[in-house]
Amino acid sequence: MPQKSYIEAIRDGIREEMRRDERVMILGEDVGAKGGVFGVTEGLQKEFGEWRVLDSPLAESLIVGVAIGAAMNGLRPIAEIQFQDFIMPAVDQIISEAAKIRYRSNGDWNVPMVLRSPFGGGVHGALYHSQSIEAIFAHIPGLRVVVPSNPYDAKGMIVAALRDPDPVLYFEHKRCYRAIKGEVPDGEYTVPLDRARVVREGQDIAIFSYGMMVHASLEAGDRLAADGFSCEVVDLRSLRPIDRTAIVASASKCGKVLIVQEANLAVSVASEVAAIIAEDCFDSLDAPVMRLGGPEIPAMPFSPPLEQFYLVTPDKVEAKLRELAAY
Amino acid sequence: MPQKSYIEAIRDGIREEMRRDERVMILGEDVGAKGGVFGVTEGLQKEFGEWRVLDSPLAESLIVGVAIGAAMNGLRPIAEIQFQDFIMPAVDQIISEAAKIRYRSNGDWNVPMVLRSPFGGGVHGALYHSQSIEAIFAHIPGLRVVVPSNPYDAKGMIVAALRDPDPVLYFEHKRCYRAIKGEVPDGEYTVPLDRARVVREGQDIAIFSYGMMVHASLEAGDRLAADGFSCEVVDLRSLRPIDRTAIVASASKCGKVLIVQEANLAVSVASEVAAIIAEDCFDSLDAPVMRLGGPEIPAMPFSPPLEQFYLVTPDKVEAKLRELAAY
Amino acid sequence: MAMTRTETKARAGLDAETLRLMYRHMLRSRLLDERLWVLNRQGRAPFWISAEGHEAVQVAFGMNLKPKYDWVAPYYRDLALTLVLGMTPKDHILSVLQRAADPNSGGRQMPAHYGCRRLNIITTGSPVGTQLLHATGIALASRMRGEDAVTLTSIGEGGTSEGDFHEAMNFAAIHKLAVIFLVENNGFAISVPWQKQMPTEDVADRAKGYGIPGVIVDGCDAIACYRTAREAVKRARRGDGPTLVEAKVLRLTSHSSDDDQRRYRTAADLEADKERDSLHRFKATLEELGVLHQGDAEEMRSELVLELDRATEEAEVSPFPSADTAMLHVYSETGD
Amino acid sequence: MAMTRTETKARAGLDAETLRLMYRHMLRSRLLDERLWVLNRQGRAPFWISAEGHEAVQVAFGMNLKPKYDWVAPYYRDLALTLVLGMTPKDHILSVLQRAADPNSGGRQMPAHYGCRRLNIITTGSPVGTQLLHATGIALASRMRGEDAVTLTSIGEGGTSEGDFHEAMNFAAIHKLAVIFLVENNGFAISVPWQKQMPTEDVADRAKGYGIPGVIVDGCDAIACYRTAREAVKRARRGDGPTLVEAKVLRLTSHSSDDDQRRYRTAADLEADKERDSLHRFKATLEELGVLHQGDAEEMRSELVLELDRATEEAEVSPFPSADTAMLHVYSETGD
Ligand SMILES: Cc1ncc(C[n+]2csc(CCOP(=O)(O)OP(=O)(O)O)c2C)c(N)n1
Ligand SMILES: Cc1ncc(C[n+]2csc(CCOP(=O)(O)OP(=O)(O)O)c2C)c(N)n1
Ligand SMILES: [Mg+2]
Ligand SMILES: [Mg+2]
Repeated sequence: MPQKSYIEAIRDGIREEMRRDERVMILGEDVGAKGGVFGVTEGLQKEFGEWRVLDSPLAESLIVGVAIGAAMNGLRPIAEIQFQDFIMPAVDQIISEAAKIRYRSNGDWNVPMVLRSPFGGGVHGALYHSQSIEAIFAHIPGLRVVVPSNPYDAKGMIVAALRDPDPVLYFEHKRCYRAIKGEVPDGEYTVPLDRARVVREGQDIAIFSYGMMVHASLEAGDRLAADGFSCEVVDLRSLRPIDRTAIVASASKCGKVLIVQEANLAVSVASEVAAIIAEDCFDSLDAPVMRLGGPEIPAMPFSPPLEQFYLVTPDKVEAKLRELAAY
Repeated sequence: MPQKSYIEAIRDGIREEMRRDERVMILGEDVGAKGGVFGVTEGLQKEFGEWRVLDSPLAESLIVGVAIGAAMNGLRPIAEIQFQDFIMPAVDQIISEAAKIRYRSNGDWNVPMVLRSPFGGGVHGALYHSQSIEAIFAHIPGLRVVVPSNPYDAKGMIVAALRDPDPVLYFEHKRCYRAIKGEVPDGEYTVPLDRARVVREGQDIAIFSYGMMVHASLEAGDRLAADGFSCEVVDLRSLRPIDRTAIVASASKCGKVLIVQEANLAVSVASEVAAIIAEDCFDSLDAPVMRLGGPEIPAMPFSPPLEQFYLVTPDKVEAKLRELAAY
Repeated sequence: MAMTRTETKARAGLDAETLRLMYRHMLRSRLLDERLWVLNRQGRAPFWISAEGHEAVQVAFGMNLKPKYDWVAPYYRDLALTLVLGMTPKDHILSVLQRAADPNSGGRQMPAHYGCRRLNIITTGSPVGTQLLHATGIALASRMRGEDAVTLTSIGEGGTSEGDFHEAMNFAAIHKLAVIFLVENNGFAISVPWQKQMPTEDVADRAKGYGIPGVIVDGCDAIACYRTAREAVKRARRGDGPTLVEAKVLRLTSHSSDDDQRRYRTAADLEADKERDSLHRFKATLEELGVLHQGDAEEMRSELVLELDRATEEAEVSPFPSADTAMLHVYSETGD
Repeated sequence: MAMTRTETKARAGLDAETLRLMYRHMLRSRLLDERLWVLNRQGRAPFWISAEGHEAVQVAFGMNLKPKYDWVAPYYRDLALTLVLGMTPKDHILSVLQRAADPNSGGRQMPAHYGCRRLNIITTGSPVGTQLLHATGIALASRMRGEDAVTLTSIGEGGTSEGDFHEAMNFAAIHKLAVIFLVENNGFAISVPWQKQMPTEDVADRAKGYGIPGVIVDGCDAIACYRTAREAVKRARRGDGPTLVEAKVLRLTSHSSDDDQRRYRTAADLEADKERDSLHRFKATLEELGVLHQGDAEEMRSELVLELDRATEEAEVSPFPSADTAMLHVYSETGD
């Protein structure tokens, strides 16, 4: 099977689906000639033309609002938000509109729209090009929120998202784009939008994470393996709906739990995972649930010492794992 | 001490602070001649004039963005958002700007702004006049998020909020406005913006809640008291920063925990409270943590059977308490 | 019978049938509206928000669209518009009575949150302004498929203060999309008068900034409304792009059943509005033109009241949604 | 020395000192800008986003404001503006080198995210457009205190597509606030040309919709910029309300150090822009007018380069922020 990078896998998925389904189109800032600021849509305007790969004005509420309308009138739009940090002006359209249209119309209307956006830090992006703001959407019924961690899932999930009849927020960790490579089948396949995946099986500690943090968790887990501790690494993949069954299964099996994310912790996805475990794994826990995430500061700073302070690294994961192992 | 309703207490706090401090002004839809759709600002325009109680155009980003600017230039604005449901167009100004201005300027600038907004359901407000959307702000470092549950706190916290040098989101449960009365001292006092309060002491089950749900919890607790179970009722009051010490103290003391809120549960304040307990109370828990909240549907429907289905009532709290008691 | 010059001018090339129908639509909406207020005052409907005073321009647009082919993204005052497009009084009575059979939302939303897929009326929520972008997206989709469908979207003048207004106008104009932005300017956003909402008297002034026509029409003049609607729809249909239409209308009632406009408007002002009511003026004009004869209007009225009585009766025995449906339609139940 | 008519016209009543200062400000910004690009290419500065081609209008406004009294809500291209107001080359070198002493943000934000409380330059983040509302709020506060301070805010033409643009213009115009909206129109939002951003060529067209003046100025004509700035500031100061000023400027560099504009612009287009560069044109004009003499410009340049060398050296030995400061300034550390 061909080796592909994460970014190529996303692009392949989009391109193939655009060839198969002419209702699929892309609307966003700089998605055309420039191919997006990261290059995800590179070459697509050339192949599909200016309408199907449409450069929008600099207006995020527009991008999402127009995509919602287009979706209600038969298209399958991809709304690209250049950075997750800039999703904020579109929050009304996402939360008040996209998430509620099926429900409020009693099933009469629906919004088959995909919103793609890169998130995460560690790229000298500073306060407004490094954020991980998925929690606020993971709270909202009516949305699907997914984060692939590897090229296989990236392609399978973008295709699944484009075929899903409801709004899907598809978040890409920007450090994965070129750093993460893996096998990606040619041609059509989908990956479910509501299921976590056990990336590595283990017995002693269950690690729950998503996006780039899956790789930090794997690396830290490897280091503990050398000392005889086996970590089960679970890639949540879907943050809404979250795969409760998978969480409970791995947590119960291991008895010790670490949840790892790059976002700050308060009222976050990690909070929800911890809460699920507190509710459902009372009898099987051998240690307190632990969470590791970004610090409670407004966003990731620019200067290297400060950025490094923020980042959740394999070292930090390892330290937490050792704390848990010793409990 | 005079008995006041929750809504009078808020108005009193604002009025007194406006008399003491001429930097305080109000900007929002219908806050002037109409006195707001619930009447919170009734009479204030008459007393303080059209500039200090300023009817804004129908534009929430404007209300908050202008308040931010005014706050940076020496005013102490209250930005009123008519319903919490309509805060969404202002989310960029709140999360990207207000929350980050002190941090991003390395302490050079700050935003002493108060954002007031009513939330919650049970008033036939349907999908867009019943929401409880506080979780998305409770996630954001740099914001303070508070919810008073009674007239005493309502007045003390609005005054404290107006004197705080950072942005405070002050959310009012609209069912409290006229239903909840209590003693309110005349004159000046403040209530801290970062401390929970034990409303009723108990031994067996700790109930954590806020806003109108404090009253549902008290009522349900009373019913259990008749059967010899004593519930400790903790009013969180501040959702960000959250009072971790108070949460751990009551949870550890009781060993059984119920968290009650009106918002849906996934990735919410209840998740965070459960996570804190899962982290810090491992050795003292006698039962799984339980959460009770709104169902995972996009918002509260209109028709009475559906609205009733959504609402978190004393009966539902009682049922959960009995489950916990029996554990 | 040969028409005089005034008659011709007043009719503006509209035949008697069209004029009569227009009046009937306006009357039907008004009577339904009044009925819904009665249900509200009787305590059977917790909420109503009225179209009284807005009917003429809504009917004008409704009559110039092709229902089911063209698209509509309305706002909560568009009762008359939805009726012209094919919704029924019963539909809306079901809605105010919060019944499961309410086609707008199955009793989930407040009344006047219109939506009907069968008629290409998209579902509307409460947040003001978002529909303008939906309409623009709908028009984009039509354009990409090469269809000549027209999309009409409406909003109050208050709603034009929202950022989405600007973003939608801008995008629709850039791509010359077949969308009509209808601003129903009644001078108030709840209690806030237009002077505190906008710096100029006319929303239509903003059209210049987008290089599109901005047309002002007297919303109390039914015939002028019809002409304006016809022209805007034609323009959109032939691919010449958007029009911003501003209709100066009256809000004859309080903002909603939760409001009391006597708190912020003078009695004289309210009285003056009643005088200008388009329904009465239009009736007078049609009688003058000989389009309505002695007794015609009264006959229409009894017929429409009958329809309303029947609709009310039927709606009242229609069941409430059952609680166990509350969890439905969060996501697709079938996967597609 | 008596001036000819052309000279008088060209100078527009500006004395030689003002003109020389204007040129010096422009040159200083340009030289700093070039230095920052060098630091970027040397790998010592991870990011730079340039003001090259935008200087004239920024300098013009900067010179017409009262620093520390008037207020400025800038955007990321406003390097020249911040220098005129009193920030220094060293301030910005500290910023691109991410040092603790960076007065904009202590190394927390990307470079070109300006802010300086001492100078009434408010802190700016990355989200495009939000600053227009902050400026409006600042002007509201000045107005409520009865001060005649002027607030200047700026944005690219791309940013005018955001809803906040409309909301700010509307509110400022309703209340005749002393705010100037400066649009630096360089024809591109990163790679998106103006034709895909707006339906008319001029952002200034939108002023009509708010009943305020919309002034277009050639951003390559320094003297015209000065005149325009002077007029807009006067108007604001005397309480006549906002002005929308659109300066047609050039983006002489790629959008930022992360971009390569050759991917979406032709070589001929880039070449033509270089020809129009205001810095060279202005120098020629001033020499023609006898304001700059043989060798003046070169002398200025060496002096400014010296300043830059010294600033760079000093900045380079300035420490990085230490990790333990990362948790500071989330909330007030002192409670007030
Ligand atoms: C985003 C948003 N903000 C506030 C409201 C509350 N609200 C409902 S209608 C209304 C006034 C609307 O006035 P206008 O647009 O002029 O329409 P009209 O009711 O006069 O027809 C307001 C403030 C809302 N529904 N949505
Ligand atoms: C809300 C938001 N969306 C997107 C971006 C990414 N972005 C930064 S600058 C820019 C283009 C701005 O173009 P323009 O306003 O014309 O200013 P110019 O850079 O040309 O001076 C974009 C899309 C952003 N910073 N903020
Ligand atoms: Mg109105
Ligand atoms: Mg530009």
